Amino acid sequence: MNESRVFPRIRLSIQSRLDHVFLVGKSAWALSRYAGFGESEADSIELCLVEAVTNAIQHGYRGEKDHSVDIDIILFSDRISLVVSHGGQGPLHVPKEPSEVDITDARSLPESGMGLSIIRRVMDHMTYATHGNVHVWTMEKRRSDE
Amino acid sequence: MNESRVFPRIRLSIQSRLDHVFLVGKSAWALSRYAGFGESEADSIELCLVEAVTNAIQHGYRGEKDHSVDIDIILFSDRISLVVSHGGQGPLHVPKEPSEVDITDARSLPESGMGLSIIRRVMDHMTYATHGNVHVWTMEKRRSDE
Amino acid sequence: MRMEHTLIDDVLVLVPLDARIEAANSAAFKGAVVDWIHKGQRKIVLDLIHVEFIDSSGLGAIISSLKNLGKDGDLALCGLSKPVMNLFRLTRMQRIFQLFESREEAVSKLAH
Amino acid sequence: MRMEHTLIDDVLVLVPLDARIEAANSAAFKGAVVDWIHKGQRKIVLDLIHVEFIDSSGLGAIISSLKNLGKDGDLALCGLSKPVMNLFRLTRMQRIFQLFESREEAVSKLAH
Ligand SMILES: Nc1ncnc2c1ncn2[C@@H]1O[C@H](COP(=O)(O)OP(=O)(O)O)[C@@H](O)[C@H]1O
Ligand SMILES: Nc1ncnc2c1ncn2[C@@H]1O[C@H](COP(=O)(O)OP(=O)(O)O)[C@@H](O)[C@H]1O
Repeated sequence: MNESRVFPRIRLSIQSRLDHVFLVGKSAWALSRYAGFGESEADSIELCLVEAVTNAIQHGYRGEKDHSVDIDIILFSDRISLVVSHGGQGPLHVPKEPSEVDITDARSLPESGMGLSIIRRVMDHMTYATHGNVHVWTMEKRRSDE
Repeated sequence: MNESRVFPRIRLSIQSRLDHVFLVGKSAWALSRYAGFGESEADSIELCLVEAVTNAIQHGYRGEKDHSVDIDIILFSDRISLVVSHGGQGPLHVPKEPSEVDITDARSLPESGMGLSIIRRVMDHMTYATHGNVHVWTMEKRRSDE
Repeated sequence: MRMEHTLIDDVLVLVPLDARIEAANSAAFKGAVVDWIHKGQRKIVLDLIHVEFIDSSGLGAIISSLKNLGKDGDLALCGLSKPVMNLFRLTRMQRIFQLFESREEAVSKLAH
Repeated sequence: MRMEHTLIDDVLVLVPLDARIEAANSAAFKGAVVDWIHKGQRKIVLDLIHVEFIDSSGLGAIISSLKNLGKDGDLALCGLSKPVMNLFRLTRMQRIFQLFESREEAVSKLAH
């Protein structure tokens, strides 16, 4: 082979509708499994992508339904990369890891704001970048050696 | 609910590379399963999509790798629709169903040209249309009632 | 949000029928549960047997139900699929909630 | 195309290691099998145990192998996964090929 390896890459695009987010979740699950991730890792990857795409719709597009969210999935030899892009509002700031929850007091439990901390827990990397009007969240997870 | 139902719809895009076709196959399998198709039906749907996308690359783009193939998948309430679009060469004609193979003579067995007949056997509808420079193959399969 | 319910003595068993509880339907889910609480229901078993996936907003809705029940209420969950259990582990929420394999165990825990 | 081989008396067992035989690798697959035939191998068992998916061009490569073996050759297949069996049924090719559950059955059919 003469050419350098081109890693398998697919773009998924959906309308900015919360009731269509499952489509990218299910696709990412199947691709993760094929790329060699275990079932529970694929579950976690699906979850993170659903969180990131939901954020793009709810925060990026403020719930407006007629925009588009693009997800690029790249299967590197050692890791999977999921890149969520939207053309809506960027974050004012990317929240840091929230402080530990006091589990002795049910009233203090969070009812929202858990999305990014799930992503941080599952993924090896998460970065946010803006390119012109496009806001890009990149998440990467390494495949654990068998 | 005030608005009319918007059926779940996702666009998958890959480069025109044969070694990336599995990405759309795997995604379509997972979406078919979620839409209520059985395992063997999902296997058949994956196969048909792989055949159609392979045709787009081999015949539409003559094997050139730097183009893009788009696949729209729509989950209607009673059926799945898979729409493969490419901007390459259209078919000179869409071959009709080939004549039955003479299975008593191994030498007469086909080594190619089976893709479209598989699609015709699995799918309830297959249509070809051209919109400007874009060639569009649409395949539909109804969900059998449980 | 499609949801079945059964009353076993003073324990209400709620069975969401949708395969996913996520941002698209978590508000409707929360509304349905909180309605029961506002009607005076104090012991609730949430049977997640049909649920294949929950995201953080679905989890937020379950947490909200727990808070709405308050100190004199009781909530137990059962029928957690692997992806759902995975979410509870990732968020450490398996330490907060009473989780059971079967509906029977969950009901009998709340009944006495 | 990664492929293992084992010779059992005069029967060659070929075991493709890729999960898919499709347009991307079917020519390489066909080349590897036909090489064995040109070297004089006449009895071949194709063990598809690791293959999860075959498309029409992969099937075409298998058909081509059968043709290359000719009248004095013999080909048997085993280890067909559900999706692969589905392809053989859809194309009626399960009537053409000798299909076996296990490698042992396939080898013993060709051996005598
Ligand atoms: N795509 C995005 N566009 C704009 N803001 C975002 C985006 N993603 C996340 N944010 C910001 O990050 C915050 C935390 O997100 P998250 O942890 O998912 O919690 P939640 O969405 O429940 O508020 C959001 O409240 C928002 O301010
Ligand atoms: N996307 C396409 N663009 C151009 N021609 C096509 C396309 N799809 C199918 N064809 C035509 O249909 C024929 C039959 O396709 P198929 O049954 O898949 O067999 P094969 O690809 O093995 O030749 C092709 O040989 C080609 O002439």
